[in-house]
Amino acid sequence: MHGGEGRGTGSGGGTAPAPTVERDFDIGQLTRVEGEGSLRLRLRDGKVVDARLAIFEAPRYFEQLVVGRQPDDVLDIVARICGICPVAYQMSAVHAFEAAFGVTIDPVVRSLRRLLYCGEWIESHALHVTLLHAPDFLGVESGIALAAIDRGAVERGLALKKTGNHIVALLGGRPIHPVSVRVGGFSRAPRVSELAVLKPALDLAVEQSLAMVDWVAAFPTPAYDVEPARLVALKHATDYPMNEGRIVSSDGIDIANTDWSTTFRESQVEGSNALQSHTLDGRPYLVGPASRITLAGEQLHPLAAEALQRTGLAGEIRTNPFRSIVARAIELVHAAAEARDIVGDYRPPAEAHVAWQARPGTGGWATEAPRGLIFHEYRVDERGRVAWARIVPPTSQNQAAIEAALIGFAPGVLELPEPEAHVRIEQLVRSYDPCISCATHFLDVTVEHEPPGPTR
Amino acid sequence: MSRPRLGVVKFASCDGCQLTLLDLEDELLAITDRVDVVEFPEATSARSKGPYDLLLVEGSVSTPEQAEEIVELRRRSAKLVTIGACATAGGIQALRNVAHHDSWRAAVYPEPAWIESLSTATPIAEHVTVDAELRGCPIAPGQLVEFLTATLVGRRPQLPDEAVCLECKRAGRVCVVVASGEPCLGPVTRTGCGALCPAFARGCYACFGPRESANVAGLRRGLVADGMTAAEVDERFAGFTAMAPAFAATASKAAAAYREGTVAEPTTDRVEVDDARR
Amino acid sequence: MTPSASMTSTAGSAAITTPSAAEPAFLERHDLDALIGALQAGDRRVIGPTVRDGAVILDEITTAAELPAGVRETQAPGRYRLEEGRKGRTFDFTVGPMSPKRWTFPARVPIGTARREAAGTTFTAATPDAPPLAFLGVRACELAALDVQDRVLLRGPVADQDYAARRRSAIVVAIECTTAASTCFCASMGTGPEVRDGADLVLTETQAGFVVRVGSDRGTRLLEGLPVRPATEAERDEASVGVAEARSAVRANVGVATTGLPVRLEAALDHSRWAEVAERCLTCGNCTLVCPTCFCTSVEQVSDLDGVESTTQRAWDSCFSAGFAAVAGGTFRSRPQDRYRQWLTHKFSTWVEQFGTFGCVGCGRCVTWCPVGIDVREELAVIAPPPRPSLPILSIPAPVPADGAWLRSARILGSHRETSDTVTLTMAWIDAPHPRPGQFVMVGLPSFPAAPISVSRVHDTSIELTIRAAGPATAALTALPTGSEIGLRGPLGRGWPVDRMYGRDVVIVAGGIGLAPLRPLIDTIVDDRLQFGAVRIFLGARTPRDRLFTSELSAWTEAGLLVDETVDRAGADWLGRVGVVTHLFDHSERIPEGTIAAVCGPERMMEATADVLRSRGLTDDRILITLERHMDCGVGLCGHCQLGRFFVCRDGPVFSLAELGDTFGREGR
Amino acid sequence: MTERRDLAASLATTWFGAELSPHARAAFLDLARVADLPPETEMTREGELTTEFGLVLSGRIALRLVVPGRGRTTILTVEPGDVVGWSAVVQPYRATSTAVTVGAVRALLVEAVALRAALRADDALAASLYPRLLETLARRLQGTRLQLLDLFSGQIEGAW
Repeated sequence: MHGGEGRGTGSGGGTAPAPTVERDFDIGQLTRVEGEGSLRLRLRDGKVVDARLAIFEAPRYFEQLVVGRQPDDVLDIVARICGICPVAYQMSAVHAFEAAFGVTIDPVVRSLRRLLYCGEWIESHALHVTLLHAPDFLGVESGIALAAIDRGAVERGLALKKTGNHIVALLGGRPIHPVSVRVGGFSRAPRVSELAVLKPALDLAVEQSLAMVDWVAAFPTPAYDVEPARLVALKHATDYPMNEGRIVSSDGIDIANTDWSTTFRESQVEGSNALQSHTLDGRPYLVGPASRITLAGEQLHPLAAEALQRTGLAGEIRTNPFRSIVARAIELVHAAAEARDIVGDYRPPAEAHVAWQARPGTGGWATEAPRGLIFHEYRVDERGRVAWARIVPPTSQNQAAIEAALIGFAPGVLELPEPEAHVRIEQLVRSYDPCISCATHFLDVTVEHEPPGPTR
Repeated sequence: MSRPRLGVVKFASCDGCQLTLLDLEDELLAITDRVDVVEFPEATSARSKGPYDLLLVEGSVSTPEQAEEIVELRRRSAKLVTIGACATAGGIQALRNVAHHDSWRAAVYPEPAWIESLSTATPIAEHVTVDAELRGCPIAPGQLVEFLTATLVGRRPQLPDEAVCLECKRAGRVCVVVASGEPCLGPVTRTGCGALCPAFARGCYACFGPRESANVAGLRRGLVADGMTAAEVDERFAGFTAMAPAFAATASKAAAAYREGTVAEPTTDRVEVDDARR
Repeated sequence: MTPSASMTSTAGSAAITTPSAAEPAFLERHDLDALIGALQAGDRRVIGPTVRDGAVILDEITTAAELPAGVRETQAPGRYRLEEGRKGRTFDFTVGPMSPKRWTFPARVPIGTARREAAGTTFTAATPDAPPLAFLGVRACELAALDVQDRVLLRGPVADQDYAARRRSAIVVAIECTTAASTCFCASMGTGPEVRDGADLVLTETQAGFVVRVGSDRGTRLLEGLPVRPATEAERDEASVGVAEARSAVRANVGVATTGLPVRLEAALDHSRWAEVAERCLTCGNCTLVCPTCFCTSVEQVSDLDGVESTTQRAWDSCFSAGFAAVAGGTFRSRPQDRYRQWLTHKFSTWVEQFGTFGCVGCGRCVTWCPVGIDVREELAVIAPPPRPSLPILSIPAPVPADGAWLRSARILGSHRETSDTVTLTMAWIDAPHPRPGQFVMVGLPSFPAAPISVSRVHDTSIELTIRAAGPATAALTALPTGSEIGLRGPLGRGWPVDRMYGRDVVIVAGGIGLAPLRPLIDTIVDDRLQFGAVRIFLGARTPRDRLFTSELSAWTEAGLLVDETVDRAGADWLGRVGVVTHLFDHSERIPEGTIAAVCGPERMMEATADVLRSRGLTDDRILITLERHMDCGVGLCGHCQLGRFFVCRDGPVFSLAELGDTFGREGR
Repeated sequence: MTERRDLAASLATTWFGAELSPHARAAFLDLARVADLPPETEMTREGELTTEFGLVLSGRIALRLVVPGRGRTTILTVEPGDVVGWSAVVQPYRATSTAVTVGAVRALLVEAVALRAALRADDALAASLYPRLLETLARRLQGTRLQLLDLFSGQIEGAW
């Protein structure tokens, strides 16, 4: 799938729309998304009748790879599902096991895990805002090209990203696939002096993320008059959702974050081989920054809340996906500010990790990845080893909602010259920050082999 | 001299190794000043079919079309360099090579027939000639910079194949095997990560794969002498470079054990096929 | 003043008065902070023992509270565990994984930087950054180790500037052991547990505090500032009893029979045990890096993206890695058993011949910190059983001292292409000694590792270097235009012993690029023809196109030298000889008694030639070869090029086969 | 007669001839003829029957192989004292290379069939000549092995 012609266009493609003509509008390979996916819109008489976010990542069978392993090994393995958000996988998994075994962790470990998550949010959001999404708003093809016209903005984004990576590396050894998360806590807790070195960087990061909010809030933003998606996120009494909270939705769902399976389900769809998530009634929903800010906004760090206030875009973040870039910038402020608070108050825990005993049973747990809610569920056998696993990443939960949004949004832009239509549609897809590597641990490329034209 | 044309592509992988390039926050812009990034779907919408002066390849080959595509990419690349454990050793997914692939596929998919994937996930070098390898899960930023620097300067990159232990001792770490009885694969694992696991009070789990003359049998005997069971030791090898030749035999023993211990219940037992969309 | 001179005036043994001369004092335990405070005077950092990650390590300490009070350890092959020690004791442990080497000979230090600009290329040697240090709690074996490293790094023909600076500034406060681990064997190496000399102050712990002896003038001055009183008879007795207990504990341990050990090991090079150890040995190198005397290093290049500025740094390396034995001629210790043999024979045999002392002080670190618990004492007992008289230490003619350890910039005056892959560079050569035939220089480019290159001709103000593009660095060198600047260091090494050839017949055998280091010898013979007897030159090349210096052959013939050449293969147009260089002997009349042979080429070619020469009656002391391909950094200290008792770059590259003995052509040496 | 004495003398000067027993030297000379060969004389041709066994007295002979694409490659030159055409006495008596004189060559030549008959009939001759022959082949084998190593080749793994 590498090296398409010019911009990312594939087969089919749009000539002027003729009446009663059925055609496909393909974006061969989506770029500036993590992993490899493509998009096909099926049009009949200029109307979008179907949208397929297809994914041609090769299957990697993670649910099977963890079977038979001991919990701590699983933490190392599931991190490899995604190099951009390994912490999210480790966090959902470690809490799922601790739930299954009834492990209570040290409050300091709890805040260190939030700090770790802050690091990943900063790294992931800074990457997406600066290098992946901003180019769409400013009409360039990449962050590299963006540096040519606004080097300062790119350097600011990279500096933020570096701080996020630095946090993860400090707690876990390296920014990608950190090594210290263990059931019961961490393999080793940092010394006060080790964390203290973060303070200046975090002071700067708060300033930089605030500046970034102003930057992205001013971006020219496409109108979006499609019915807003149903939002789902974690909500916690006191903290902005990361590792804890209940699963709530914009239409009244309110369940424990261990109970995802009671209300949501995954299903496989031919053609677009994505496993998609719906509520049991089959309706799509959306997770991610927009959902978190909308549903748990009151737990935002004061600095972030104030920044959100200043933009006056809280409402648009809920209704216009293109504003998700603002939502990410707001969460950057939150993560930087909270990280600074945690580092400031840090006192090492008595023990880096508490002793625990594996016991047979099932444990599920949802946390908030940068891209949204991520749910893990493990059944552990009497040997203390994984017998069965379910891993539900944000992107597969969002896929149905993304496709619905495309069906609603595409007609408005398909009359534009094709290259521009491409940009707009890709821009919309990117605004959900799809992480196809994540979604893909059980997806395949068969869509690529389908003959063009009607399939049924 | 004209700017080299750089391509970055991926196969079955987590994106972490190509992300490492974007994680070079301090060097990224300096690098892009010196090379033309002509193909890097994760980072740019500009695309090129090549030719590439340097192509960085992430991921392992695990579908039929990937097997064809890598040959084509090799044809278009002056220098093809594999990055990361997936590309150089098959990655964690290569454990399927010793599992019953069909049963796995059946376990994961309600409609296995829709799925096309090879029964093995194999390193790039098993398909085409590779000019250099950057090891690691993920690769080390320092080694990536060193490789790019050496390539731009024209000297031989310094990518040592010695044991993790040397860097561990240079860094003044206390050996976790000797002082805490932690199983550590450092003595048989190639350096590059900066010996970070011992720094976090745990044993090395071989992200960088085997070092030169890795004495796996010797380490195995040693760890068993320290009180681990042979099965526990083998399991240490069933990780991200499990199918690297020096580790494969040992790792396969563990993989086999997992198979036998597996509770026969497919992941998709609660995944219905959605007829609504058919 | 020279570093070694300054050494002897401080930490070196010479200036240190024997403790018994001074009146022992007593320091109360609660006054340890006063001692630490006194050591800290003048922003001096105090390095002492402290507990971290389950072991007693060394690190900077600022108060006595950081010392590992009430802690002791159990040590066994491959095992180290902390446990509770005697109540109230501060130093109730022995040695941990670290030694002062970490500070006197750090794991990584910069050697120099190189910068390429339009104006020219500049090479700047790094100036040692040696913060003043004080070592608190140094054990007898560690003092011995410091002395061993002094011999290697300061008192040898080559002095290490960085080490000199660090050592010079360090205060050493020793503590005598009153306990011993099962892995200790200082007694059998004659290094402890008593502290004899090498320290500024010597403490011996008692229940109440410390008996303090003075070991140097600096120690006396230190003591003046401390709240001490004369030690009582009882306190002195308690102290000596404690040390005596440690001694009997060490004596009870397995030891090493050192008498005649170097010879016994040298005689055991083919012992079957080497292969057997290699089954267990992981070649992880831990033993070498925890060893307080191991000094082997490698150089690393850190260059910017444009290769404009580059820093060269020196890093600890280990003879247990294959890469360590990789020299220009290839890796010569590919088998793990070769690496273990190299390490053990160096420590207990060749080290003695090189530096007049064992490379082992009996601290037992290599035993404890071996992840699979290989015990040198055990291996030595099997490999080198009972004593025989000691081998005389070979006296090596002092090499020309290196002009510092870093490169000087030199301009390329001319570049002449010899063959498709070989170029002769004429380098400006001013204010430096004229290289003798067979000597070499280190040649460096920014961001490339420096390469040893033999001098192929010497002029008054210039030298010629004939370089073959065999790798990236040499390829870059051969591509340089006239006028560019490169880094040179030298002349280095021991050249051809021309004086031994006066009045004798000489046979010169060269293979391929091997003619380059022989040409200065040929030049000397031609210039001074009457001083030599019959001179035959046998030249071998790969193909006719690969022959070197073809334009000069006639001149050599005219000077009365008999020149025969042959190539390995040729097209039909070549009317000369085809066949390997040794065939040339088949057709030459017998080589006269007393002839001296000078040979240079690939190792196997030199071996084949040596065999023919021996068959023609030449004795090994008359067969001279140069191992110029068997070198790395050219500093004489990195250890990469070690062959038995020799560092090739320092003691060679020219050797007689008699000197090399069976290290020449032996696999894995 | 004088010529024969000269021949005996020159034969004795070669390492090959010097080592032969007086009887063998005489027997060999009985069979041999002196040949003065002009440049570019083809003495044997690779793969064809070797008709004569020769001992070089002066000059040089190139042993060549034809390598498709590389043309004729000289792999060895035979010098005074060396044997050419040893395949005359080793089955299947076919030349292993093409021997061509480089410049003028003087050689002692013995007709192959006659030599083989003599070696069968005269044990003393055989006992003295075969060891020389073996030594010749051993030297060539040794040389060939070294050539095989291609010791002077350019690129060395890990070279500077």
